[in-house]
Amino acid sequence: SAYELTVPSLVYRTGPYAPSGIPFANGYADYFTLLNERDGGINGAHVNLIECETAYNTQQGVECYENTKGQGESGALVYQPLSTGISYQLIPKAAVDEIPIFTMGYGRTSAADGKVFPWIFNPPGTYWDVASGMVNYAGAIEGGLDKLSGKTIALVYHNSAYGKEPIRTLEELGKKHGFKLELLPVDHPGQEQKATWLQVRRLRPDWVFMWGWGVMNQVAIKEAASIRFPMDRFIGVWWSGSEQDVLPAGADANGYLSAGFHAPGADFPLHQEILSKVYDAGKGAGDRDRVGEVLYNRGLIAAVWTVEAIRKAMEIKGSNEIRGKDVRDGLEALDVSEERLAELGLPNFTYPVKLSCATHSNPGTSLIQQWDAGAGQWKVIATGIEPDRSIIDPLIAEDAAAYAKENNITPRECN
Amino acid sequence: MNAHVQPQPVPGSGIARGDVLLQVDNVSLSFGGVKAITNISFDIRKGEIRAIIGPNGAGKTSMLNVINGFYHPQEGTITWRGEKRRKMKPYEAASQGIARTFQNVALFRGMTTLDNIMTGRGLKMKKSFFWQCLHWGPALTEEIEHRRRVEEIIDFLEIQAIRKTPVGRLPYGLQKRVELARALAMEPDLLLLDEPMAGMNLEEKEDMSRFILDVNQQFGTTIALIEHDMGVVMDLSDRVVVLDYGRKIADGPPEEVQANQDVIDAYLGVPHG
Amino acid sequence: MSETSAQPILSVNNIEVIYDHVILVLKGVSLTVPAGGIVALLGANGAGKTTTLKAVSNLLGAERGEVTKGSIVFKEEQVEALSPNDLVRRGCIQVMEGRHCFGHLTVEENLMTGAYTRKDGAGAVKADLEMVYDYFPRLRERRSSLAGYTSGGEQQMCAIGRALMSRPNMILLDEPSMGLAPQLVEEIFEIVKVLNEKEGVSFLLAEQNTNVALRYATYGYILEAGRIVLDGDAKALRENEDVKEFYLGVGGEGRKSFREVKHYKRRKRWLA
Amino acid sequence: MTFFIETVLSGLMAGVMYSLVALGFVLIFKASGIFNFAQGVMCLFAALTFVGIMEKTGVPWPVSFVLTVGVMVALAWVIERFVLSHLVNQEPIILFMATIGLAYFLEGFGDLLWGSDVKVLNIGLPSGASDWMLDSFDIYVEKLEVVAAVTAALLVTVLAVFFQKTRVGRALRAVADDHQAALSVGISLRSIWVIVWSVAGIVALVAGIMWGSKSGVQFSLSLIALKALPVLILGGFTSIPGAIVGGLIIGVGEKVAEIYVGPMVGGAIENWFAYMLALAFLLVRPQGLFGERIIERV
Amino acid sequence: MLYREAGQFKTTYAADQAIFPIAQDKWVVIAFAAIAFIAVPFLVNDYWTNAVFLPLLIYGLAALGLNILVGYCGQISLGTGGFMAVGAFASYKLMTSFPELNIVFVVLLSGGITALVGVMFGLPSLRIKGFYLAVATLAAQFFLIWLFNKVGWFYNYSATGQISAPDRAIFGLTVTGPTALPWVKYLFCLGFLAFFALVAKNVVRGRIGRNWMAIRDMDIAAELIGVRPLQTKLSAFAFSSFYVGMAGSLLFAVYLGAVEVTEAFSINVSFLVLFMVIIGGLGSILGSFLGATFLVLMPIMLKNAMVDGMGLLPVFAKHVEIMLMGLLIIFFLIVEPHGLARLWQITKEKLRLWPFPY
Ligand SMILES: Nc1ncnc2c1ncn2[C@@H]1O[C@H](COP(=O)(O)OP(=O)(O)OP(=O)(O)O)[C@@H](O)[C@H]1O
Ligand SMILES: Nc1ncnc2c1ncn2[C@@H]1O[C@H](COP(=O)(O)OP(=O)(O)OP(=O)(O)O)[C@@H](O)[C@H]1O
Ligand SMILES: [Mg+2]
Ligand SMILES: [Mg+2]
Repeated sequence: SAYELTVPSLVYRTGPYAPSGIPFANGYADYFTLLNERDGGINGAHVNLIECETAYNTQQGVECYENTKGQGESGALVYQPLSTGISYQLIPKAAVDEIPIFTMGYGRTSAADGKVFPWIFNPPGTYWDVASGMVNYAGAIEGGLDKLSGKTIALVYHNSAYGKEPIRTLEELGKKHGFKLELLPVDHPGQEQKATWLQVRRLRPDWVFMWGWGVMNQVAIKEAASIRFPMDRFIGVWWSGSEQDVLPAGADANGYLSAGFHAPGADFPLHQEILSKVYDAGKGAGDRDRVGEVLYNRGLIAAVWTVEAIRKAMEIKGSNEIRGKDVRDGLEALDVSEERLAELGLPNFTYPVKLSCATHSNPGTSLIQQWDAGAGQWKVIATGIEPDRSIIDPLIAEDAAAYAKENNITPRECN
Repeated sequence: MNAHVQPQPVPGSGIARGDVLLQVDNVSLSFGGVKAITNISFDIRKGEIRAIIGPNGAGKTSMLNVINGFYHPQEGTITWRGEKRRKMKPYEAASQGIARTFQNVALFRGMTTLDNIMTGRGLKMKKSFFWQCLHWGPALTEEIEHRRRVEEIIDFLEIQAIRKTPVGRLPYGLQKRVELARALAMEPDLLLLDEPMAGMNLEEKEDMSRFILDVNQQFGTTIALIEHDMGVVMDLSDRVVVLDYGRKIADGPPEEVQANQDVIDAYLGVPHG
Repeated sequence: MSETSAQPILSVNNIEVIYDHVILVLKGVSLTVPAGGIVALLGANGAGKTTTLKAVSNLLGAERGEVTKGSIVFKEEQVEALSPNDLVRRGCIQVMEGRHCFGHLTVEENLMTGAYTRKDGAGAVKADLEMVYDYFPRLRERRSSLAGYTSGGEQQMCAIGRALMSRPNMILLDEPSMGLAPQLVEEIFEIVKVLNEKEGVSFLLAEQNTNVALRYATYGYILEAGRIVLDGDAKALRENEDVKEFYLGVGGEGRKSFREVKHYKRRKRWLA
Repeated sequence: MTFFIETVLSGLMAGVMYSLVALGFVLIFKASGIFNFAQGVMCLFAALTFVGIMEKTGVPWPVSFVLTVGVMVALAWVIERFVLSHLVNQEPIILFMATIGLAYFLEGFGDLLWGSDVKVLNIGLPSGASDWMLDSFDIYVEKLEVVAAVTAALLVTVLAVFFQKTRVGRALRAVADDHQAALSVGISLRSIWVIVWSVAGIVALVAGIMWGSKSGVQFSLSLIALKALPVLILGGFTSIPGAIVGGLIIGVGEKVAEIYVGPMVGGAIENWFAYMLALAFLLVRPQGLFGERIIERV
Repeated sequence: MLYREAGQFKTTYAADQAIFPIAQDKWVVIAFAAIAFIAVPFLVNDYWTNAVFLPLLIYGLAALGLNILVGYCGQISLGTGGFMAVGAFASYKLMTSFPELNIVFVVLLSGGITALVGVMFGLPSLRIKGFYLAVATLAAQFFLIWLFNKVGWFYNYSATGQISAPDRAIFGLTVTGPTALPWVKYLFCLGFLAFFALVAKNVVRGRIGRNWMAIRDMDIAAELIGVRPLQTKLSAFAFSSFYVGMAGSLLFAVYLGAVEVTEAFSINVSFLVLFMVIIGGLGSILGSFLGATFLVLMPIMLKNAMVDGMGLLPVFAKHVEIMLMGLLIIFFLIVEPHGLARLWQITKEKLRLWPFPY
């Protein structure tokens, strides 16, 4: 029998964050189902996707990791931990077990430095990229970054590692562009944000950025509406911009902005194929009508990039018999151009990604989407927003260096 | 027997048999509206058995609570071993040699008889936390030393059989006995007994009386006794103080008190024999 | 067994009680209470009196104890299966050993809970409340203070009064005299007598004060280590030499002083 | 100044929302001495059922409300039958543990039944700022919370009267004091408990609806319990008015702290501040503001 | 008649004071320990260590500590998560500030520091009792977590406040960090647990232990016979926190290797450990372990049984698992409210009487 590829999928379909976890998991699963159904896997090697429920809890994540990492002939090829907590867990382990960790748009930002974090990959962008991207968008709307000086940006963030990620970048950018940064942490779970939004009312910021998660998003959007904060000055990071986040607020949420790195919606060839080949065959992971939701698409693109990396790995190794470390090479050689995306049925879906030994995150370009409550869907209103490398790269280098020092890692050479 | 269970000399001791051990002067105690005790004075002499009797709600238990520092009287003073006593915490009273049993049994329900009695020795055990952790060397020898004394009390009260039983399961009467044992383990100078024989049948009262007398005679322990069984009171006590509605209505030797008309009206009802 | 003429209101047939699935406490106890009778249950500590009463009133469950053998019949009805409140509704109530007042309720509220099962209107309840206050004037004085703060005896009165409030026709009294002043003990038993004669209430009382108990009871059982070892008319028991010596304390030559009691005194047990 | 008033006002409002949850705890504790850990999950479960029924059957919300009440009563019955009745006369902490088992079960059961997605709850309760207040005084008051306040006020008056004055109310307090004694005077623990847990279930439903229409119905709803706990101890486990007053104090306290002290120390202090505040009160009154005195007597 | 103490007469009180007065018990325990120390290390792999044994041992230690406080001294605490966090961050600071400090001392010191913090938060217990205290201790939980999340000094000002444990070795064997071998980690934790279980056992059967229990069962009476409430309660808080602190330190350094405070030491941890104590048996050393075993193993077993065994969907299995956990908790409480340890004891009593019914 052909070589079987083991791809674990750590999901959280239960617990406080399940609403965001479910669509992602479905997108991720459906793509592999499609491959197995349509072309019998990757290059003919059947993919065994092992879902493991973490409930977004670190210890259950560890259990899942240990449980799945050795399974199948190939062993686990790559992990998508789907939680900052679990990612930080696995970062040290990955090097030892030689399994790459693909933290797509989350996890530890400085992992973008492939010299210090050989096993961690976080394309297509980091929190610092998108933070900078949001600032640039704000600048554009204000009519030029220089116009930001004297302005106030409030950051409403989930009071945890994840939420704190952008602070440093925003502070730096604040210094550079002369805007004032107000920090408004919200404790988990965040059902009660009166104080936060009263402060917003008092500070009267020109912009509100949000690093929210779970119920915090819904409440924040509702509160913002209640105090009549202009929705088109309120930008959430890409984990605060799904249908689930805006629906409870109903019409109030109209005009709310959020960042992203891929298009919403189901009108792409790939989606149609999934609907016809997977859902019509009754093999779909979720509800048919939720295919194309923002987080579904995110799961989907995660799967696509993963698979491309696996293909690369096979190509490099010259055989299907790959293991985790080969996939790592695959990831470092990952190059998904717009043409390739088109071939895959995702034209103009996301930005081209090209990784290397040194850069484990690229391109860092983001887009801004806006919620149209009437139509009940997200609309992309700005694309190709580039981060401010001059600020971010030094920060990454610094943080990576600190980590290397603390865990006495000697950064490897990349030629 | 048990000669070594003699109360150890405490600062300010050296009081001979017959001298005043504890003096209560014009003590008054009230709770909000309720006047539990009004202006009561009496004394307890070393080595005697002093009975406190009176109708229900007269203030007997409250009196004991005042004596061992659980209640703090609004007025009046208490003189212990000739020293006027400041407002003190109950555990201080205990460390000064006042032990006590309770009307509604107050044993440590979760612990075995043995452990309950051992707690009574707590004040006498000094070994440091460190040794306790090892439960070895000094700590162990100390533990065993005290265990021996406790065992003597256990034999003395004839409760060997229930040594290891959780007290919660014991029938009422035995619980009272264990409580007495716990109090004895403290080797007190003054032993306060609050209705030690309530809920006992004659046979058991006889035994209990025996124990109380032995304690009093052999260890020279002074005893203040609350009891509703006049037979017991008359036979055991040297002097009796009678309370009614928080007031003292009589004080003196049993026969005298028993004959006192006020006492008969307030308390005894029919003359008792 | 009892050869009283009146047909029994309560009969306990050879019951066995086990606590915690392991501790066997009653080893086949049988007794009957004739309608309108006062039956005394005597015995040393730990004999099983309380357990017997709780078995009847079905309060054992709350102590993880259970009746494993035998049957209990109250008013021609098997009652082991009933819940305690069913029994109260049927007119059988227990006064528990050791007071068990509701500490956070006032004395009066405590008494009122006694009337919980009654349906005969506020007026009647009010009247009975007054009756109880007449029995125990002390309670009237303390009516509005939290039961938890009242004295031992006051609580005892409260517990008994509470039971009276339910207008029962059978009362299980567990050590009513405990902690009560002498004249009050007499009073309590007088009350028992009155209720028994006027209202025809039947009583099963576990009592340590054998003296009084046998004076008021019509019939008595003596319990030792979970077995009935002796029973008979109160008069007969009062005459019984063993009972005299070990329960009434009136040996040959009148009451002997507690001081005379010898330490090595031989214990009498009816069965080894 | 207006801003301070605004702060206090929304503190009061938030407080009322907490009280709604705390109320459920108080009911059960007062009536059986059980610290019901499952209260939060009950809110979630009730709200889930409520929306679930509407979504599945499309009935108008009043119908769904009635049905849900039915479900909660049934639940109360089941709980009594299969859990509490076996644990009569156990120490409070054991019963507490049992309610934890309950919480687990309900959590799993609710998810299984209704799924873990966010459910939009909209029964036409007013939401958003009260325009009148905002325009005329520039003070921001959430309409929804005004509704909540009124509801809470009603609930509290009714329940308080029920407990203090009625015969059943007295029985409930008796049970809380001493299960066995309560049994002995013929109080039926069974019916008492079913009543109380039903009422608590209904209160949970109300609370669930209020919170649910803010954030949508989802798992996190069960976590509002944590917001209710400081309210609970501050007001006193056994006092229904305490639940309200406690809520108000906590609400105002934490908001003022968060807004005026928070920024100096980095924010997000309201959670622990609420508890610290309660703690401070307890040091003065160990039984909470209105709780029953802890009887210490030998 | 497998289980008889008949014929085992104690000639000295010393013998009677022994940990296991009954020989069978002693042998069972010794055998058990032998297996745990000698056999298991050869069998464990990454999965067993990281997913099963480490959490088991570490939570066992925490439960033990909490049991001292709740089970023996009767002071319910929900601050466990916070105190574990203290342990964790203490060891992080120690490890990073004194790289040459031996890991064993790191753990012990962390425990000590936690003990101090524990005493501080124990002070209110003098006035506040029961569930009031329980809820009040949540103040500790929330405050500590907030502190470690906010004050950069604790996490050396790293970008996100995550802390990760550098490698440390003992006898040349790495104990912490990713390269540590499973059996080393396992033995390291087991060692701590075994030793301190013994210590705990000793303390609770001595004077201090009795005073704790006295306070628990009836604080007023205890005070009236000379037990000093403040001293006693605080000593319990200190002792318990010491254990909890060590558990936190091990959890961070040996088990997880990297933690985010808001997540790894959240209030759920506080509850979890309390559940272990109650389910296992209040006031029982053995109970602490049984409780930990139950709450750590049961979910994993259920999961594996349902997902790998019956091939159910993970998510469905998860829901069922949660429900079953709830039902099991209730079931055990009904069978024996005083916890698994008591259940075991009763079984023994039955065995003792076997084959006679009573
Ligand atoms: N802590 C308290 N708060 C309020 N009232 C109290 C308190 N302690 C005692 N009392 C009241 O003081 C009076 C005397 O109580 P005490 O317990 O001393 O009576 P007693 O003489 O022991 O009666 P008994 O023989 O029934 O035990 C009683 O009326 C009681 O209600
Ligand atoms: N809850 C319980 N669990 C285990 N054993 C118990 C329990 N309650 C009572 N017992 C045992 O049952 C036996 C009888 O107890 P019971 O209380 O019925 O005796 P009693 O005759 O009422 O004694 P007393 O006159 O002291 O009240 C005692 O040996 C006691 O140890
Ligand atoms: Mg008294
Ligand atoms: Mg009895």
